Amino acid sequence: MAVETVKCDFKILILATISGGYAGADSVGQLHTDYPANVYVLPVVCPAMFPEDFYLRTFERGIDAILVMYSGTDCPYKGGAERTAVIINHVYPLMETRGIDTRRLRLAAICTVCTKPFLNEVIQMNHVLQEIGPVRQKRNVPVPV
Amino acid sequence: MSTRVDPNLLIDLQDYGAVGAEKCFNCGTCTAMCPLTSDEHPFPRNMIRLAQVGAKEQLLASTDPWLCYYCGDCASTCPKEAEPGETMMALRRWLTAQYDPTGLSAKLYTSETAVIKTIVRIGLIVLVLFIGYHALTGFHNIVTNSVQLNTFAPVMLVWALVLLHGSMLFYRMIAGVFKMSRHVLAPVTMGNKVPLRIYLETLPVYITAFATQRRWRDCHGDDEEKHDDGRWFKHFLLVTGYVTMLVLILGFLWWFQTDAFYPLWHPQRWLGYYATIVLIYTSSEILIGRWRKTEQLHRFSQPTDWLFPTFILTGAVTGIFVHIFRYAGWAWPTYIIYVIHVMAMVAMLDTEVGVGKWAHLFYRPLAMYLEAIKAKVREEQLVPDFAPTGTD
Amino acid sequence: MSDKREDAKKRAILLKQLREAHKETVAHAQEKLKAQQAVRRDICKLMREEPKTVPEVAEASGIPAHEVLWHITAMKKYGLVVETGMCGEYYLYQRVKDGKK
Amino acid sequence: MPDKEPLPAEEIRIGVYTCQCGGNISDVVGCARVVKAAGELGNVVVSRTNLSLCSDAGQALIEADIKEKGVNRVVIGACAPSLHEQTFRGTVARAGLNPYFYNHVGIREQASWVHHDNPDGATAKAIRLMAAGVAKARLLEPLEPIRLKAQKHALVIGGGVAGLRAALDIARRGIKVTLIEKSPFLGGHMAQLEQVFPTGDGARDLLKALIQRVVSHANITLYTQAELVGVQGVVGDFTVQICQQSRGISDDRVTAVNVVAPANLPDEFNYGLTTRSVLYQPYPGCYPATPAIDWAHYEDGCLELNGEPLHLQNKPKTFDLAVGAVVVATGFRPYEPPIGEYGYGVLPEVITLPAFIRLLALAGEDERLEFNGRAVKNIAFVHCVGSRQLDGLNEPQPDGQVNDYCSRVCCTATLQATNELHQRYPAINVFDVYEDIRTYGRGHELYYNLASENRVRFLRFHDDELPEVLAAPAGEEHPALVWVTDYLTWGQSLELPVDLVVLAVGMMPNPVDDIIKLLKINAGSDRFLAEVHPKLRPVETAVPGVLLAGTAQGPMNIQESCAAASAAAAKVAVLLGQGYVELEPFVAIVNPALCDGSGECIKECCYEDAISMQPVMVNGTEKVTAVVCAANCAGCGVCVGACPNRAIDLQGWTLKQYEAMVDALAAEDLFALELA
Amino acid sequence: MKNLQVDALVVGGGIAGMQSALDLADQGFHVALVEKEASIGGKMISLSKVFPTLDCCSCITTPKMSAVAHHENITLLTYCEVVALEQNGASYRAQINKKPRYVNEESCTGCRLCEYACPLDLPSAFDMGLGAQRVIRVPFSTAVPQKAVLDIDNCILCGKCENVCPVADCIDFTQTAVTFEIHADAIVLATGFELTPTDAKAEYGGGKLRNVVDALTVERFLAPTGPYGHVLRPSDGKEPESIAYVQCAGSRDISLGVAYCSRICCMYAIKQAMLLSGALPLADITIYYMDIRTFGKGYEQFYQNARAMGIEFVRGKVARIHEDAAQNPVVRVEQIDDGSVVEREHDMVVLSVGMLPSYNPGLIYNVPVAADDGFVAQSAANISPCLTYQPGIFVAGTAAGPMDIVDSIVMAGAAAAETAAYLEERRAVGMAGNGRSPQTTSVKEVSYA
Repeated sequence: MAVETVKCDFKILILATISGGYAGADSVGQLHTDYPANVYVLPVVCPAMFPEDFYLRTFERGIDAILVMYSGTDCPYKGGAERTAVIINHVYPLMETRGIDTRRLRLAAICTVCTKPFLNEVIQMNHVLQEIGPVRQKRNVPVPV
Repeated sequence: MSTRVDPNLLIDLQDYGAVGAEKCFNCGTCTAMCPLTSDEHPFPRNMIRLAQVGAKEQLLASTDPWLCYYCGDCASTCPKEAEPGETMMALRRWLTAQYDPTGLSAKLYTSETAVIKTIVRIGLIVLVLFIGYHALTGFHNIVTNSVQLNTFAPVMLVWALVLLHGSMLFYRMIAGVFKMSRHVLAPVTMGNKVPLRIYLETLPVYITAFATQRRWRDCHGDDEEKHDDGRWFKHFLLVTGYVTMLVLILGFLWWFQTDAFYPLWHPQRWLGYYATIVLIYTSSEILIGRWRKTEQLHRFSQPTDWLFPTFILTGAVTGIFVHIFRYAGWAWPTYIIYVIHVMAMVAMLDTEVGVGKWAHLFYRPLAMYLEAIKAKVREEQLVPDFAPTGTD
Repeated sequence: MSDKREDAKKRAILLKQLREAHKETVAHAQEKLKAQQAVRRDICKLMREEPKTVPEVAEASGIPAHEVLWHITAMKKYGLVVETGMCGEYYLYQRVKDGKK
Repeated sequence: MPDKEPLPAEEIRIGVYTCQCGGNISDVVGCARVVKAAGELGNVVVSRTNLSLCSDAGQALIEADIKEKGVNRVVIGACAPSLHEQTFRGTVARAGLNPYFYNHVGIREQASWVHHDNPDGATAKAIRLMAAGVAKARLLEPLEPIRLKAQKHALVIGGGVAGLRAALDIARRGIKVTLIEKSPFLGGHMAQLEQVFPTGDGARDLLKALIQRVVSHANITLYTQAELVGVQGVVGDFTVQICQQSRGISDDRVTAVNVVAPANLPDEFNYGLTTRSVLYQPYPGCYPATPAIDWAHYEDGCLELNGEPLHLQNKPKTFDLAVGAVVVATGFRPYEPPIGEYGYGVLPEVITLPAFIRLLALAGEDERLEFNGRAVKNIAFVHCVGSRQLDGLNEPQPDGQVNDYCSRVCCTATLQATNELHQRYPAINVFDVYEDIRTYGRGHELYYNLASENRVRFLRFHDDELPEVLAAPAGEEHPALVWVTDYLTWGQSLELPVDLVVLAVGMMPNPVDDIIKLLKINAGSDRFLAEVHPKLRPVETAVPGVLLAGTAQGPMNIQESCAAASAAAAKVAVLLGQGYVELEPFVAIVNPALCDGSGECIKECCYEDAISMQPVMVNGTEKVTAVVCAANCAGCGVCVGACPNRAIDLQGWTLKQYEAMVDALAAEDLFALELA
Repeated sequence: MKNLQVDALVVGGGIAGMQSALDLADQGFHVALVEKEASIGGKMISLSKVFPTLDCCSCITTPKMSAVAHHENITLLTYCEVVALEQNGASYRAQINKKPRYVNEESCTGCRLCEYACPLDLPSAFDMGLGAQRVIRVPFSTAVPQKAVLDIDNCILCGKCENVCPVADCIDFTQTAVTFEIHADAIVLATGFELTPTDAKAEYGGGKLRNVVDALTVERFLAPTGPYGHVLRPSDGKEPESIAYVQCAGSRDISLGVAYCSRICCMYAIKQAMLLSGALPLADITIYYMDIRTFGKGYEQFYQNARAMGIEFVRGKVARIHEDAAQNPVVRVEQIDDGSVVEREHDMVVLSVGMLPSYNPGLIYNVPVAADDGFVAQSAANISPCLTYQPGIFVAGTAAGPMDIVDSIVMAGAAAAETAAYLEERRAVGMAGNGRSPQTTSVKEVSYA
């Protein structure tokens, strides 16, 4: 199993709003539905707080994909959702200029009970990564057995 | 195919003594408790349910009520106190009434006045017959200086009347039997006739069932604490006594009712004594039980349940007195008690055949017999089986 | 030093008094303890060398299986017995080699 | 933190605790491996695991480490932060540490519970998440909660039994209450009931007594025909905007008013079984007693006073209120079956249970029950209409969802109706068509028993073989037929000839999308308003200061609604009774040294007066920088992403902390730790 | 022991009592919580996971237990019982009997060294007799307070515990019961419930069949702190492959004298079935039932999930259970859906026992119970469900009839609201003991001469 794990050892970072995506991820947990273990969810108040360079820096550090799970129209903060979308749209061209596949960044609205959409996002992103490979090709990590 | 729910049957059944069928919430405890249920006959809940939805046709086609011997396990474990056993009892009464083409049974079951009226009427008819006979013979046949019973009541005349009366009753019973058979066999015959061969081949079922009522012994199942062959045995004794008496009267009255004193070793005396003692013992036992209401099956006695043991006791006791008075040579007391004896016996037969234990005694083995016929028909695949589970 | 001895003495006297006061329950409990120790000895003997299942211990010792299970459960709770795996539908238990605890 | 004293450069000593959660975590995640890996991270001085950290013993363990081992930052890997973050914050505070020197990492819902098939992966993930938690912990700052003045005044939305009960209980605690009711009269759906289970009391008698207590209470102000139209502010200090319609005619003139037309509007109080006029009162003895104008049907000239036409105008007035908390008791509406469901809307003989209750009430002392001019002899009740629906089998609601929940009250309500029916019309045959009888509550089973004894005939269907209601063939005695595949009769198809079919319809929440939006609360997938946690915080919403009462939250009977309302009142009293509210200190803060006064943050901020440009002293020189007003800051962080200089940050959620967490998650060297 | 003056006395330290106490204390009222056992937590603390969220039960209970123990406005009194109550003007004077722990409650650190040293094991009531506990022990791992308690009736007075105890004079065999008074203006009864005893029904083996257990036992099997640490059947420790639930084994059955529905059994059976199929993936689980009553928020979906998981639901009330030669319980039931009677053998049968009233407050509190179910009678059941027929005495949780945890917690909140309003209103008319307002009260313990 160890080999298998390393093969798909992509890292997906999820920035999830406490009022939406993070609670949604917790809901998935409460349903005891399994999904790949390469997904790391960090709670955020509102992803609008992250400037464009935060995303670029994250990819540079070796995170293979970022899913921004904001609350969309349910965002409890005025202007938060719109602002998030604006920033993400700014990031795409910056990614292109740096040769980072733009499919590595996705913005999705996830609510507290959006368990299926959450899983869909995670699975789809894993499919994308299977196709396009890791963000950095030069990992010389010993293969654990 | 659908059945239209008839809300009235449950109300009608209450007249026959159903005391809790409406309370049943169909949990199935009773059926699973009952040691007599089988895959083909999972009662009593199925019967209660059919009663609740008023499925008359399905009830008429069922023999399940006759397969229950009312041990009371269903009632003592029922979570709703719905008295499933009593509903089975009520259904037996109701079925008896349905089988009876004269409609008399229905009347007797549902009306206490009808019962009393019938008894009084029949008793009076007997009395009138006696008085009429003696009036016609100018009261010459009443010998008072010695006991001349066969002169007071000429045995062949009495026998002829007994046979005549018997055949009338026999007609009613046979009609009931035919009606029951028609309904019960309908699901397998589908309009065709069951070959006579099958009737004859399965006849032993009827005979053993009638003679032994063996099923009864399975009551309470393997619960050793409650298991009680005594009740079955008492009943068996009663049957032997009753049948002995019946055979003596129907077949050998000329031998049984005699002015001659047989010696003590004579079988006539022994048969008579045996029957009388057994009848007195068992009937008084039953009456005491009913009076105390200790056993589940006695908790909801109806008048018709009292009739049979009461009459048996009356018949046996009066019979003994006739015997004693005859020995003592007291003419008038012998004649009077004899008339009462005959009145009671005739009244008993008339009421019992329609509604009492007589009917039970008769229909129970018949139910088993019909089931055996059905099984045989199915086994031989004479007709396809379309009957749904639990309904036949 | 003498203080301690004094204390110990006092305590011994107190316990004795208490034992007297609770005579019946103490006697009853002592019986229970004796019986428990005897049963435990039998059970532990069987599990010392190799792990055994509850029915195996029950069969070999003649103690009813449910009682064996209870004693093993108790000893497991206080670290005297460990679970070593499964054999069919039953867990295997072994007496901890050295140890009271 | 420029405003504060520079902290003495203390050594950062982190304690890492991995909770086994009674096996919930440790069944999948190798807690020992997590402990070992975390123990090797920088600044970590203690790394432990415990069966249940939230227990007294577990908390004591952490306290002891803080006191004895000098731990000054705490990282806990346990269940979701929403459950126990507060618990442990209290633990840390009890040990004398700033409660915000604490970071909670969710490794149950987001590791052990979602990677059952991959214990190694789950363990590795837990290690990385814990490492990220430690990375954040290194950068934690001490924070002080923001203490806000609390208005000792609550708003209760909804004048049904739950709203009334909540208002009364809050008022009885010495807190002012404003109760607003959308309709012109108090009482809600309870007013439409007659006898109520389990006591058999008259619904309107109970209600009248409750309303009497509410309206006579000095602390309660009441507005009917009033709706919530605006909300600003936060817990303790909301400003709510309320819009109230005109009632129409004053008390002294109302008796003299003559209604010209329209006088035959369907009376919703009786579910259209009767009509009412444009100036109406739902029932005698209602509160307020003054009749109200139905503005939707009002036309000029339809009313006369002393023979002269009256000219009325609805002039809604809007006003603001300052309240500390809001109780949402917006109630339910009965499920409205779509045309054709069990013959509803197609056969005139099919009505809903609420309408049937009105029908019985209207029948009064009549000797026989009539419907559509025909004597009713047989009635069938059908359970679970609009409840316990299955996807693909039932027609979904406009939102695409079926009502897959149980409405809780319909079983007992139906049996109560059959019992009342039997009492008044013993000759009527009653059929009850059900899936499961759910007379769960105290005394409810007695209603079932009584119904059985009343010879109600029960028929039981399977959820995938629903009964059918059809018109009877011409010439039949009874106009409708109900077909049931009855599983008490071993699946036989049974036919019920009936004169009336009563559908025991379920509950749906009143549509309150506007209120949900205004208060920023959530509804669950069943559309009822969602509580935070059914056991930990059963009457609270995710928005502090907004509470739930009654059937807005889910199906409940009167007793349960009242209990929930009282429980909400207790929470309001806890919140406002002290006169102040403490808020979490997660607001934006400006580093004046980095701020160049560009104003980008103000441009993006959507909150009034949250950030402003003000002169401040920085290193002895005055300069104009952004300044945050904590009470008005929502803490969203939009300003953080907008600042070109990283001069503004969110307390407790700083950008640097996120970068550190990302670094920890991405770190390669953690592999060694994971495999340890 | 000093006498106490408090605003409210809460009787019972289960979830309802704890929640009432917390909701009152958070409003600034002073509360005394009296619990007869050595630890608070009630029945809830012994459960494994709770429906419908499947949260770990102790994760919900222990923080509340901890909060009660730490709350500055709550005085927690465990191992205490109210033995008499007097009306003292408009308030109450309760006489409390504190049972001896034989351990000094102040100085015990809960280190459990005594427990390990004790030589005698006893069946543990906390584990339904299937696990063991020592004569001296901390009641259970998450007990609050974490203090040892000694069972003097089973003690041989060997003194081993005393020898190992690291705290001087902590174990004290001479301790006796102590009596003191609590003066309270209001009382909340949260005295809880009892379960139907397993020997209640002769047809179900009368408590003699070892592999017929009640549902609370299964909770212990499923709990990580349970006796076996696995799900094993009690007769021989076999891991069961087939488990059956018998619903209404104590409810809705007049032959048992209980006509009412116990409200929780359907959900806990479904929950346990789901947890069991997680713990024993190969096991077949069957639930025999009459009506499934999953009426609460999210419950119906829970039931549908269980059906989708493959848990078998059989309609029919089990009539009898007997044992075969291998001690496998055999149930006999009519399967209502097709009317057939079957006998099915299982490895273990779980009785979904019901709730019975555990305490009649008539004698001490003069609070009547309802004639039909024996639970505390509610004087205004619909509008004010927490009122009893005794002014100033309120009821919360399962003392007022069967209810699940969610409903108990909500009702506990309601009882706190009623009590708080009652106290406030009494103060307004000057009837309160000292005319204190909750915010200004600073005296917590007052000694009475």
